Formats: sequence, structure tokens, C-alpha cells
Amino acid sequence: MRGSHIVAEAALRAGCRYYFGYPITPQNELPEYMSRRLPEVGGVFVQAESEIASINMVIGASMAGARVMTSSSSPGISLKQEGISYLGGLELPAVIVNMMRGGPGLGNIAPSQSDYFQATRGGGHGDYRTIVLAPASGQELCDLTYKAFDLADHYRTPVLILADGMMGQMMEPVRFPVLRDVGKLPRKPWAITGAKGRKSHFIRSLILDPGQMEEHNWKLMRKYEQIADAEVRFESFKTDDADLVIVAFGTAARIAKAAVKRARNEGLKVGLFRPITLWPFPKKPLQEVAKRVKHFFVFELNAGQMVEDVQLALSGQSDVFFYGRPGGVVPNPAEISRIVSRQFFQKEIG
Amino acid sequence: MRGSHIVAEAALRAGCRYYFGYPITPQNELPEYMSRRLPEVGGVFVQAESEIASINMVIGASMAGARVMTSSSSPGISLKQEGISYLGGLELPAVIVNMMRGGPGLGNIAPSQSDYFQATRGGGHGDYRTIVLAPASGQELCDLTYKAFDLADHYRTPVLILADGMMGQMMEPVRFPVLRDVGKLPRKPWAITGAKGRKSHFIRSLILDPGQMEEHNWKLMRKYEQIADAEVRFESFKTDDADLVIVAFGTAARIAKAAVKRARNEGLKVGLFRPITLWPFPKKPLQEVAKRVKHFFVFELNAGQMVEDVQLALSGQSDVFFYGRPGGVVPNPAEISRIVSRQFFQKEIG
Amino acid sequence: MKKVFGRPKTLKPVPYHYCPGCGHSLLHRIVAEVIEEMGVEEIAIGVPPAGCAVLAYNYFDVDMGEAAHGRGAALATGVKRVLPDHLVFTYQGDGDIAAIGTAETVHAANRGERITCIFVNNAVYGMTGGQMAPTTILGQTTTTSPGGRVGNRDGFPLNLSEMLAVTRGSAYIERTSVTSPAGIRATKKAVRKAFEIQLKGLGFTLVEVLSPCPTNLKMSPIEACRWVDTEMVNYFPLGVIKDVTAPEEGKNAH
Amino acid sequence: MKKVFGRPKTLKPVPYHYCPGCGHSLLHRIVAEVIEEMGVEEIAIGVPPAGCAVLAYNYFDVDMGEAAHGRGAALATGVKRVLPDHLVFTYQGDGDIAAIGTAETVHAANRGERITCIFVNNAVYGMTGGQMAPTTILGQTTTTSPGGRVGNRDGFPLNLSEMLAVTRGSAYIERTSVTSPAGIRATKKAVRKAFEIQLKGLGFTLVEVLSPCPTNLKMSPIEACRWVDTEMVNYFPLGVIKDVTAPEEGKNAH
Amino acid sequence: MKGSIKIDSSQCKGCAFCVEACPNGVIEIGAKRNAMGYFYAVVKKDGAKDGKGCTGCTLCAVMCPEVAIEVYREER
Amino acid sequence: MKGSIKIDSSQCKGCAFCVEACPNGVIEIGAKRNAMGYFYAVVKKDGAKDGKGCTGCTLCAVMCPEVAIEVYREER
Amino acid sequence: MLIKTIFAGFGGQGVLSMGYVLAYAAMVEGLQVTYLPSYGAEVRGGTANCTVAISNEEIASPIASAPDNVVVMNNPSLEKFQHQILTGGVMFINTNLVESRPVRGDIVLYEIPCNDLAHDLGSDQSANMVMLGGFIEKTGLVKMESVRSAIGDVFKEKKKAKEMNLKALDVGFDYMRNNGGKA
Amino acid sequence: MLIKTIFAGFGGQGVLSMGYVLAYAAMVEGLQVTYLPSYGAEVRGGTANCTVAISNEEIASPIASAPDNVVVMNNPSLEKFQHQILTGGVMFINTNLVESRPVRGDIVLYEIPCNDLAHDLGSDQSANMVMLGGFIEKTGLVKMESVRSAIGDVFKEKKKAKEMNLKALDVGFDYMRNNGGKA
Ligand SMILES: Cc1ncc(C[n+]2csc(CCOP(=O)(O)OP(=O)(O)O)c2C)c(N)n1
Ligand SMILES: Cc1ncc(C[n+]2csc(CCOP(=O)(O)OP(=O)(O)O)c2C)c(N)n1
Ligand code: SF4
Ligand code: SF4
Ligand code: SF4
Ligand code: SF4
Repeated sequence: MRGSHIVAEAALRAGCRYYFGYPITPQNELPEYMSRRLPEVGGVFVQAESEIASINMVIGASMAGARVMTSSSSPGISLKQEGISYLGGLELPAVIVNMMRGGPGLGNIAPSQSDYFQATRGGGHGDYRTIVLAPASGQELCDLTYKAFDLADHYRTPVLILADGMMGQMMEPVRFPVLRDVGKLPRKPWAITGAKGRKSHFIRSLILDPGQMEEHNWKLMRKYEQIADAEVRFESFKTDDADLVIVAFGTAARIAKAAVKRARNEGLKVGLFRPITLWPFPKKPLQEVAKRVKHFFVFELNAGQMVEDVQLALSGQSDVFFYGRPGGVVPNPAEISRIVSRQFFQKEIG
Repeated sequence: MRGSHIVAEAALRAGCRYYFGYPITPQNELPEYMSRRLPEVGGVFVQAESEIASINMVIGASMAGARVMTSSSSPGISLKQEGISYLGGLELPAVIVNMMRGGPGLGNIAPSQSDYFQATRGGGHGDYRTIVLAPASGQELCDLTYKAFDLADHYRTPVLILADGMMGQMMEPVRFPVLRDVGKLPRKPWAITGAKGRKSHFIRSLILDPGQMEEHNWKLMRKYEQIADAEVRFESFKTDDADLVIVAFGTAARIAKAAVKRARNEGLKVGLFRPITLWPFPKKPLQEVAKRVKHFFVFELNAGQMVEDVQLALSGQSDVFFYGRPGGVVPNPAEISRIVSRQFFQKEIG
Repeated sequence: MKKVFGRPKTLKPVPYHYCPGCGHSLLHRIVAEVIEEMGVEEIAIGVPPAGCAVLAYNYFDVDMGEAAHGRGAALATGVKRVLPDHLVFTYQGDGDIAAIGTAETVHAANRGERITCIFVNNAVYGMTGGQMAPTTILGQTTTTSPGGRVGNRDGFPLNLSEMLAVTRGSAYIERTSVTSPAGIRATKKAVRKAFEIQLKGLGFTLVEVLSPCPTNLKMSPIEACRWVDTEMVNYFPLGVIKDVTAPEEGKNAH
Repeated sequence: MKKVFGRPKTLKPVPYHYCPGCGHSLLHRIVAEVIEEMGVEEIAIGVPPAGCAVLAYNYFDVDMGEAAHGRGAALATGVKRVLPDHLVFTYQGDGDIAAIGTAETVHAANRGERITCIFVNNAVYGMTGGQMAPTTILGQTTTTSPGGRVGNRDGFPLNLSEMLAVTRGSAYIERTSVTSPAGIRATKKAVRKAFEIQLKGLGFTLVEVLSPCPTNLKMSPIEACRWVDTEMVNYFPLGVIKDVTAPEEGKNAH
Repeated sequence: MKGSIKIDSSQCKGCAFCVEACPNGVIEIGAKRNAMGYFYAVVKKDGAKDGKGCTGCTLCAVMCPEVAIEVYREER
Repeated sequence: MKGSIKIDSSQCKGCAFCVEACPNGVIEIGAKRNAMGYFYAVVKKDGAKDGKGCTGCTLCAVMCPEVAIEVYREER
Repeated sequence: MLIKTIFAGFGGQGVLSMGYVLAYAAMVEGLQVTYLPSYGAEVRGGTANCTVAISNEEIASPIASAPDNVVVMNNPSLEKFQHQILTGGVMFINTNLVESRPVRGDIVLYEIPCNDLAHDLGSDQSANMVMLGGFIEKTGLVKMESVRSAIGDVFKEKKKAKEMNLKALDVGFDYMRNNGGKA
Repeated sequence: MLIKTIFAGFGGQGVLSMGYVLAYAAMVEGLQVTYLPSYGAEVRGGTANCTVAISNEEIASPIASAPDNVVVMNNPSLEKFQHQILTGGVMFINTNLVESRPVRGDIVLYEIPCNDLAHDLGSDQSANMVMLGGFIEKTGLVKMESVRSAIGDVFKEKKKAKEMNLKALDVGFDYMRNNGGKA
């Protein structure tokens, strides 16, 4: 199954019955799959007139208590920023998929990771965060999507799956988790479902009083801290004895892993640290690694974005080198391992 | 003159003859002023049907070679993110004003600084940056707006004025710079003005080939580095002998300055470092200060955003304390100086 | 003596924040009365706008979910698709529905989305302080059309309702006013009809209500009503614009 | 022998990237011919869309500025306000102009913006691989309406041109096709008329062109043309929809 | 028919819609301000000009934006 | 009238619009592919069926999406 | 010297222009000044207020969390601001619309029936300038001359309003001078 | 073991299904596999290609910058990929549409007239499966049995296409076995 289909099927199994989206390459296979499958399971697929309409339909469906999803790619995700800020402010669960492409502007449709800042710093206005999951394999696309709906509901917060065209197009065998019984998902007493047998209530993000607004923001911050404590995910590969550790996520991490293997074959002690949650960034685990490792090599398919989080985590303790390929060129493992060797040589590592 | 009017008048004097915008509090006085004044000087004011339409009108007018401006406040700026990414990718000059309000979502209209991330990290998709100017007085609103048009044209890049409702509403006396002769502004041979006496050309951000896209991105990065070298602005107030330095921008910096004076009266050696360009962040000047000062206090009207840039600049060398008021509450200088005193006491500074 | 007129139960006993003589106040009561009379409080879900009516959730005693500016029809679509048996209505000003929300409204209508839009046309942006609206009439002075609106520079008064009638998904569209007891009666009838058609599943319904905004017209409340009756109606004629339940010839009045 | 037909000078000598039998190819030539015949190469500014025609700037030998998906009319507004004497046209697909770009198009028309939109209606999203468009006809199978489009679930075919005719700022709107020599002649005439009306400053102009997309219809080019001629036209009747220069009774054909 | 109205002066914003709507001229805007600062509507002391008085027709209440008027009618 | 056409086979994508448009049946899709991989249109070797041949009516060129056909006509 | 004054009342009472004229007058005198209106017609029907800060050096914050002077034109404003005013601060009350009085004993109180005085002048809308006249008399924050020239500039295109406002200003000033106004 | 193959040709030539069927077959055999099509109908009329990586351990990158095998169905693909293929790599050429030959001497070349063979079968669209049959014969990357079951699954709803494709697969396989196909 190709990546986009994996995400769609995993969502379905997690109990997602509503999809609202607008076509954009390279993720069209996702809505296409949904348009076929959702009606089969009693769900609803709507191709909206735009990304803005989609995200607002998502808001509506989420308010009504449903598990709901939308997907797009970079420019389309930019258009959703107001809506995502609303989801954050309204404390509504939703899953948003960004199959990143090359930017800025119309750019191209090649794999890219240049929406890292937008995803992790909130491209929309205000103090909010979204959980950002960065899968690096077909199986992870599946598992993280499945998990995303639980996280979203549990914390009442939007969750972003950050992948790219390569992940979306690539076919890999996958084992799917069980189909959730939609009827048995946890209730959402806060949803607007009609004031039957209870008092009427409302959901709103307007909070005119600055004091109350501030309280609301601190409440959000406390929630985000909780998430930062509980939901950090990462993969550590051969970092135990490493002299140099590559930090990379998603597609870049796949390539980096192969580069690690090559480098190890050459006798260089290289490891890989792969953040799976980009927000919350696995700061402490990386700091743990930094207790043993003094050289870090950040590799991204962009001009340097996650590298800031690495620097923030390491705060000057270790030496951080950045290598990026912005624009959609996906380098091969040989290129990365070559640069790694150069680092070893230049810095007289090991 | 109130802040919004100052910005509008300064833009006019800088040669801006085109304004496209959509109402939103707290910056309506700006378009209102433009709707009155622009026709008087042969310019054009269009109230667009939305923020998205406005930013795309701005793109068009900029392509046609004009000095052009739009303004909005937080949710409206979120809607402009796709367009701003296009401006970045297309290398088009334009001036965008964000009179920030409390968020996320609809939030409120009180002064806030919670769009710092969005402004400095690119809320849109792709590897691009916007110059971000943060005025802290009426005179600076004027001077920075005036300057913004030159910067935008010179670097062919969008420039963001980041202020808030308080700055926009506040009235302070201002001395205005001279009216620029629109006819004498530097030519823009790249503009699309009709293929008269030359070959036709086009402006586009679509670059299908990843290699070329990458080249374009590195070209943008080189430009950004140039800007980072040449255009950093900041104010350093009583930092020379300071034991503790407050870092704050815009409205927060005004309050911080008063707090510094209070603290000095109490005999505490406190200074203020005020970034005027938020991007490029005055990293080196702050590092200079950090050579003498070990304690930093970041004060923002948000839940903690610029503090990351401060940490990145200081990379663990100094101790950084954050105090924020998200949501629109504007604390008074006494509150800040009280916290400063507490810092002195707790950390046994001085 | 018997009480023959009082506050409807679905209108919370809270004073409005609206200006004196504001049409929103009247229309809130009308909608609340219809909900109560139809007995649909328990299945009604309202979607307030960004606009003067942003706080509508403080007044209607039904479940409500606030939309971003202009996105009412999209949000309502999301709600309705999840809860197809509920009565879902948006409440939107002219700027909200006919400027920034144009696309969302047009396409909700075109999908025959089974929702009702209550469209309050007061020819001006109320909440933000009197800027030009898409429905501002020619020559009307606003804070962003200081010399009066000029059509081919600022845009002409936009007849959204007539445009929506062109879509194949719209079932019922009527324009009324709240400037007189007769107008209020007509409005109430129209809202009820729209709700009924929605519940029958016949398609998209909308009631456009011409409404005074004395504050931004800078008129007394009564003057504002007369202005609506004599000036606005020249651009926005009252009456049924589309009704798929009408006998053949009346289906599309335009 | 004399050359009686060849490539217009305003069409660069570059092979198209379009599929065999694509209407875009024909329409490009038509527009280029009109520009050449009117002698307006030096004042013409084109705005290509996101859509299959995204690379239109590679073909037209006039200044062009690429718009974000759907924002052609807004971008063109910006250009035209700065260069009021120029001929400004957008070139947009149905998804671009009638879905994501609905609001921008409606309001450009309503402002009587002196631009011309060339609206290529091929009933499908071409560039992204055959998804449903707002103009997809009922029952038509696309990748996102796998069982055929159902109006009150997926939306009905949207008659954008008829809607725009309702606005007071639109001056000329015609629907033609490029599926036959006669259609091509009519299209050329319409484009020319639209450009002339634009230059006269009479208001917003739009030519909607029904156009075959053999690839996504999964038909041969000739079959695709016949499908347009026999199926599409049932929803999108050809002819003048609005013309302010026509004698009174023909002004608004609908 | 005989009716009567109760105007909640604390809610009234003095728009005068009721004054205009009443066919019997029963209502007027008084000279006192309420807590919100508005001159509020009151039932005329001296009754309507033609002496007919309130008929309970509800027109004032129908027009009252603030839902400040309750109308009572004699039961028959 | 007598005319003739020149088909640029390298540009032709074999859509057959010209074949359908030609009132005299002068054109057909050939059996060879061009560099783009399309079977391209050619002028029939044996002329049109009724022997009338190309009249230079331009209909094929008008319908050719690729602007691959040039039409020439005998001057009179 | 840094003096902050809050003017507060209903939306239509002209509290914003009161503050604006004061700020303008201070500018005329070459002082540093900030003027910050409460903004946002985002919510209708509330109260309006504005803050004027006047100083001879750079003004840090245009916001007054503890104002030196407060001018209240209606009841809700009294409730809202009586707890913020500085000890020893001065409060001006429009007795026509404000029935209650502050509970605090550590502030100075001046009363003036603005609406009546304006009404007598034949210009109900000038109640705010009556108040401003009284305010100037007691605070002496700026010279009357400066206020007059400010009114001249601010209302330069509305001749009738200008005249009325100038008159109202004097009426307020005189009332305060003659009747003391002290509560 | 990690083998990467690129299939390349025109849009309509079925290069994507060739790769897909191969990938599917590898999955049937329980191998690790990634399949990466060139995507984006964003630009029309170009060439299409896909990359299949087959391995018995985790596959790092689904992209092949230096593929082991390349299957070229048209001229442009030959030009594009002849410089990327590994030294000692294998190239399969559809002789019906590819006139030129690679300049490199360090690769192994197999030729097969896919279109003719498919035409003879009465199914012009099956040229791709003819090629796949030949490809399998020479590379032995997966068993023919696995490919057959892959075709069965992939085309399960299109019975006629399934039959044709199975036949074409055999035709290609046999052609390669009997004629060697070596250039
Ligand atoms: C994205 C966004 N843009 C702008 C605004 C500001 N805004 C709030 S309401 C409004 C318009 C109000 O006018 P209208 O819809 O006519 O309603 P009214 O207030 O007149 O009832 C605007 C522009 C906003 N909240 N969000
Ligand atoms: C914001 C944004 N959303 C989506 C896309 C993807 N996209 C590009 S073109 C297109 C639609 C193409 O269809 P149409 O406008 O009908 O033109 P056609 O290709 O059929 O000529 C879409 C959805 C995009 N580029 N940007
Ligand atoms: S501003 Fe207008 S619309 Fe808003 S509450 Fe006041 S009268 Fe009503
Ligand atoms: S996909 Fe359709 S619209 Fe696009 S180039 Fe091909 S035939 Fe033309
Ligand atoms: S209609 Fe209502 S609010 Fe208006 S004056 Fe009468 S009682 Fe007061
Ligand atoms: S019309 Fe043009 S492209 Fe089509 S077959 Fe004829 S020559 Fe070729």
C-alpha cells in the first residue's frame, strides 16, 4: 500500500469517519482513498471548495464530537493556519496531514521538510502548539496516524502528521491495527450535539477579558507541558558508542540511517537520533545522548530548521553541524556518509 | 496622531500608493486613513473581500512595480501566510503590518505579542524569511515604516511591521520624514509592466526541477545572510554596567524601560536590550552584551517565544529567565521591576 | 389578564450588548421564537459569526459553536454531516457571509447542504466600526468609503441571495426586513419555512434580513429603519427569491 | 503558395506540455492570436493559474505573473490598479476559478474590475490527476467521486458564469467551446470582445470555454470533444450570458 | 379589547420603536436615564391622546429589540 | 482552390482532430511514432478519397492543438 | 513629572475627544504625551475610556494602572476606576449621571453637573467639554490657552462644533472656579 | 541483498504497473520492499518512472540514485538513466520504441521488442508485462509464481486484463529465454 493509502486506512481504523479536504499533489491518493472507503463504512467524504473550507468543516465536525481528518501539502497547509489556530484555541481534537513539498510559493512537488518551523512553532497566530508526528516508514505512517486520533481526543488538541511526497507515494508492506468500534470511543461531553437532557452549551475562542484570555493561555501552556512530559517519542540508533550522532527525521532519517550503516562499515562510530515527535521535541533524550557525544550532525531536507531545536536542547554543550538540501533533492546515503567522514577527518573525531 | 495613522502616513511619504486590506480590529484606523488619503495623492485604496484577496492584490501590485502595503491583525495575518510565502518565493517587495491581538483563535483585541514565532519563523510553508521590524514608539512606527519600503525594494523581500493594538491606538507626537517623489524611486526592471521595448518576461515561484529549486532556495538563503549581516537593529539601554539585562521588544520594551529606571532608582544595576529587528535577530550584539552580563530576563506579552532566540544567541553561556503575560494583560512597570528585584534577591545578583 | 407577549424561553434572560435599535436584537428574538414554537431546542445547533453577533451564544439557549470570520457555512457543514438529523443554522452579518465567506456560502448552497443561514444585512461592518460592506449601497458613506461608495472603484452592492439562487443546491431563499411589525412577521415566517425545509432535507436555505445599524449609519434607530425601507430596498428588493416547494412558476422569482 | 495559417508570433515556438487533444493548447493559440491581431502585445499582462496551465508563461510571449491557486482575479486586480491602461487577463481552470477562487472572482466581477478572466472549464481537476471539479457533471466519475457525482452530497455542477452575471460590475460574460472549428471561431470572437470591453473600461469580462480533458475523462481526444458537446452543454449552455453593450433586451441573457 | 404592558426600564435602550409602533400612542420616552444611561420608555401618565389606551395589540413588544415589554390582555 | 499543408511531425501528438476536421479526408494518423512516442498525423499518400485534395481551408490547422500544421493556399 | 489621567463614560459621551483635546493641548505646549483610547467597536454598548499621559520626559507606558486623575461620566466608570486611582489622586464626577460616590476616602473629589450646564448652553453634546473646562481649572495640567488652540485644530472643519466646545469649556472652567466643585 | 530497479517510459506505457507488480511479487515472497513512483500529474506529458527496492533487511531509502537495473521503454528514459546505472548494472530495452543505445560499455544490455510481441498477442497495452516477463527471466529477482499471483491480486477485478497480462508475462519470459535478448 502506498503511504497516502496507509494513512487513510489507519485513520479509518482509528475510528475516523469524516474527511474534509481539497486536492493538492502529492497527497491526492489520500482523499481519493477516503472518497471510496468512507461511504463503505458509513462515513462521510467531502471534497471542499478550498483548504480553508476544509479546515473549518473539520472544526465543525470536531465540535460535533466526531473523529475527523484533513490532509494537504505545504501551500494548502499555509491556508489552514487560521483554522489550526482556532482548533488550538478552541481545544478541539483533529488530525491534519501535511505531505510536504518544496517551497516557498508554488515551489514543486518533490519531497521536502521545509515546513518544520510552521508545524512546530505554530504558523498561525497566538500561543498554541500542535503535536507533530514525523513518521519515517510505512508502518510508522500507520501506527502514528492511528495513535494521532487518540492523542488528539485525549488532549483535545490538533495533531499534525508531518510527512512528505516520498513518504506519501512510497509503498511498503504494513500490518494494520484493529478496527476501532466507533460506538465505543470515549464520550465527549463538551461536544455540541443538541441540548437534549442537559443544559445548552457553547464552544468559542473569543475571550474578551484579557485576564481570562491569559488564564486560558496558561491553561493551554500547562496542557502543552503535560504533553511535553508524556508524549515525547524518538528513535536512538547506535548512539551508545557513537563519536558523532546524526539528528534527522522522516525521509531524511531513512537516508541518514543507511549512511550510519555505511559509516560503521568504514569503521566510523556514527549513530542516529531520530525525533518522532517534532513537537514536543525530544529535548531530554537528546541531552542524554549529548552526555556521551560531543559531535552532532543535523541533516534536513530544508535550509536549516530543526537544527534550532537541536541547538536549543544542547545549548552550546556540543558542537552542531548542519547539512541541508532544500528544494526537493533527496540525496543518497553515500552523500551523507561522505560528509560524515569529512567531519571525522576535519574535526579529528574518534 | 495615533499609531495606525502614523504608519499610514509614513507609508505614503515613503512612496506607497497602493493599499489593499480588510478590516479587523485593532488596526482599522490604518485602512480608514488610507481610504481618505490615498486618492488625494493619486493612489489607490481597495477594501478587498478578505485578507487572502488583499495579500494577492499586493502580490499583483508588487509585480507591477509599485510600492504597496497591506495591514491586518493576528487572525487575518494567519490567512495571509500562503501569500507571504509566495512573496518570499517570488522575491517581491511588500510591506505588511500586523497589529497583534490576543490569540489563538478569535481571542481578543488587547495588545499581545504572540505572533512572534509566526513572524520570525515564517508561518507559511517553505524556507523563506521576512524582515520583521518591531517599533516601540510613535516616532519609530513612522521611521521603521518609512524604512521598510526601502528595505523591501532593496532586498526584494516582504517586510513585516510587528506592532500591537496599543501601539496602533496610542497617540504620540511624531516628526515625519520628507515625501518621496514616486517618480524618482529606483526602477524595477524585473517588474511586469508590458513587454514594450524589451522581451517579455515572467515572474513565478513554480520551479519544477528540484535542483533548480534548491539553487533558488540557497540563493534566498544567501540573501537572508546578507540581510542578517547588514540590517540588524537594536537598542541597548544602560547595559554597560548592568548585572541583569531585560530583553524585550515593542510594547513590552516600553514597560521594561520604565522598570529599568525604577530598578536603577532602587540601586539595582539593570539594563534593557531591545531588538528592533526581530528577524534578523540581533544575535551578535546580544552576545556582546553577554560577555559582560550573566543574567538575562526576557519579558514578552506571550507565553514565551522570543526567549528561544535569546537562548539560541546565548547558547547556555548566560542564565535566561522568562516572564510572560499572554492574552492581552499589559502589566505595569512596577510589576516588572518587582520581579526584577526578586531575581536579584533569589540569584544573589550584584 | 393573560400574558400575550413575553420573552421566549430559548432566549436566555440576559441583556443584549447590542446598540439601541439594533436589528440583531430583534432577529435574535425572532429566531428564538421560531425554535421554541417548532419545539426544536434539543436538536438546534447555532453557529455565530465574527461580527456584532459574535456573542450570540450568550443569548440563544441552544448548543452553539463559534465560527471564524466568514466560515459559518463550512463549520455548519461539518456539524451537519456528523449530525444529519439536527437543525443547524448559521447567523452571519453581510461582511461575514458575503465578503470573506463568499466561497464557503456559495459552495454550501451548491452542495445543497441542509443548513439554514440567517444573513443579517445591515449594509455595513458593525463590529469593526462602520467600514464598507459588500452590501453598502452606492453613495453611502462609511469609514472606508469616506466620499460615498463608488461601484466601479469600491464594488457595487452585492446581491448574494440572488447569486445563491443560481446554484442548483439552494432550496429556499427569501429576503425580509425587521423594520416594522409586518417585516418582523414576514421574517419569522421565512425563518420557520427555512427551518422546515431544512428538516425535510430539501437543500440549502437562507433568509436575508435587512436590518438597521443606527450606530454606524449615524442615525436614530427610527431613521435607520426608514433608511432601510426607502434606500436599501432599492438594491435589495424584499420577497421570496427561490423556493423549490412553490408551484412551478414561483420557484425562482428572479 | 501563400501561408494562410501559422503560429501566431505571441505564442513562443515551444512545444506544449499538455496532453494530446487538450483544450488548453487550442485556447492558448486563440488568445495569442487575438493579442496579435489587436496589436496589444506590449500592454498585455497575463496571469496564469495553478492548474495544468501553470506553465502558460512558457508559451505566451507577453509579460506574465503567476498567481497562487485561485487568486488570479485578486492578483490581476493588483496589477490593473497599478497599470490601468494595460490589458490584464487571467487564465484559470474550473477548480482554480470556481472552487478555491470563488470569492476572488465574484468580488473582482462585483467591483467591475477591468480585467478579463479566461475560464477553462474542463469539468475536472486536470493537473492534480482527475479529481472532481465544481463543474463536474452529475453522474460523472472522477477520482474523488468514484461512484459518479451526486448533487446533494458532492455538490451540483456550478454555473459560475451565470452567478457572476448577477453582479452589477460584470460587463460581458460568454460561454463557448473549443471542440469544433465553429466553437473555436466563437471563442476567438468572445475573447476579442472581452478584451475590447476591458480596454473601453466598461467592467469585468469573462469568457468561459468548455474544453476537453481527454486524459482525465479517460477518452480519446475526439470522444472527449463529443462528450463536451453532448453532455457538458446540458449543464453549461453555450452563448452570451451578459453583455452590457448589447441592445437592452440582450443585456442579461439569463 | 383591554390590555396593558409592562416595560422593564432597566433593559430599555430608548430606541423609541415601541413609541412609533403603538397605534394608540400609549408610550413615550421618559426624561429619566436608567443605569445603562438611556432615557427609557414609559407608559404615558395621561393615557393616549384619544383616550383609547392600550388594547394589548402587542405591536410595541413585537418591535422592542430588547424584549423589554411584556403584554397582557383581558381574557374574554 | 488549391492548397497544401505542412504537418510538423515532431510536434504532433496524434489527437486526430485534424483528421476529423478535414472536409476532404486528406489527413490520417500514420503508423510511425515520433520522438515523443506519438503516432503522428500525415497527409495521405494517395490523396483524399474523392481525389479533391487539400483546398487550403485551414480547418485542420484551426483544430490542431499543437499548432503543428501550416496551411498554404494558391494565390489567385 | 508624569501625570496620567483616565477619562471614562458611555460610548456616546465624548470621553475620547475629551482626552484627545487634552493630549493635543499638551503637545501644543511641547510636552511628551501619549493618548491611548480603549478601542474595539468589537463589542458594542460598553463603556469607553481613554488614558492620557503627560510628562516632560519619555513616557514608558501609555497605560495607567494607577492613574493620577480619573474623570467619570457615568456610574459603571465610577465602579470600575475608583479602585485604581492613586492615593491622593483626583476624581471628577459628572453629577448628572453619576449617582453613587466612591467609597475611598483617600482621594480628592470634584463634582460638576456637566449635562445641565451643557443643556443650558443649548448644546447637549458639549457636556464633555464642560467637564474638560472644570478639569483644567482644578488640575492646571495645561494652560487654557493651549486647550483652546487644541479645540481650534481638532474641530477646524466643524465650525459650529468648535464654537460650542469653546463656550462649553469656559462654562466648565468658570463653574469650577466659582462653585469650587469640591464634594 | 539490496536490489534497486527503475522502470521508465512514457505516461501511458504502464511502467508504474510494471514496478508495482514486481514490488507486490516481492512482498508475496516476504521480502522487504519499497515502491516509489514518480508522482505528480502536476505536469502533464512528461515521462513516468518508478523505483522498486527489494531487500531482505530494512530499506533505508526508496530512491535509487545508482540503480542495479533499469528498464527503458522509450528514448528519453534511455538518455536520462544510462548515466545513473551502476557499473555492471543491467539495462532492459524495448527495441520497438528505443532506437539509440547507451554509450556506456560497463553495463549489461537486454533487448526485447515488447510492442511487437504484445501486438501479436492482440493486446497492445500489454507491452509492459511482456517486458516484465523478460526482466524476471534475466534477473530472477522474484519467482514467476510470485509475479503471477501478484498479477492475480492487482488485477483481480479486471478479469480480461488479468488474463492478457499473464499471457504477456509468459510471452516475454519465453522470448528472453529463447532469444537470449542480449544486445
Ligand atoms: C479573519 C478575520 N478577519 C477580520 C476580522 C474582523 N471582523 C470581525 S467582524 C467583521 C465584520 C463585521 O461585519 P458584518 O459581518 O457585516 O457583521 P455586523 O458586525 O455588521 O453584524 C470583521 C471584519 C476577524 N475577526 N477575522
Ligand atoms: C493552495 C493550493 N491548493 C491546491 C493546489 C493544487 N492544485 C493545483 S492545480 C489544482 C486544480 C487544477 O484544476 P483546474 O483548476 O480545473 O485546472 P486544470 O488543471 O483542469 O486545467 C489544484 C487543486 C495548489 N497548487 N495550491
Ligand atoms: S454596531 Fe450596528 S450592528 Fe452592531 S450592535 Fe450596534 S447597531 Fe447593531
Ligand atoms: S490533464 Fe487534461 S487539462 Fe491537463 S493537460 Fe492533460 S488533457 Fe489538458
Ligand atoms: S422598543 Fe423596547 S428598547 Fe426601544 S424604547 Fe421601547 S421599550 Fe425601550
Ligand atoms: S490536430 Fe495537430 S496534434 Fe492533432 S493529430 Fe493533427 S497534426 Fe497532430
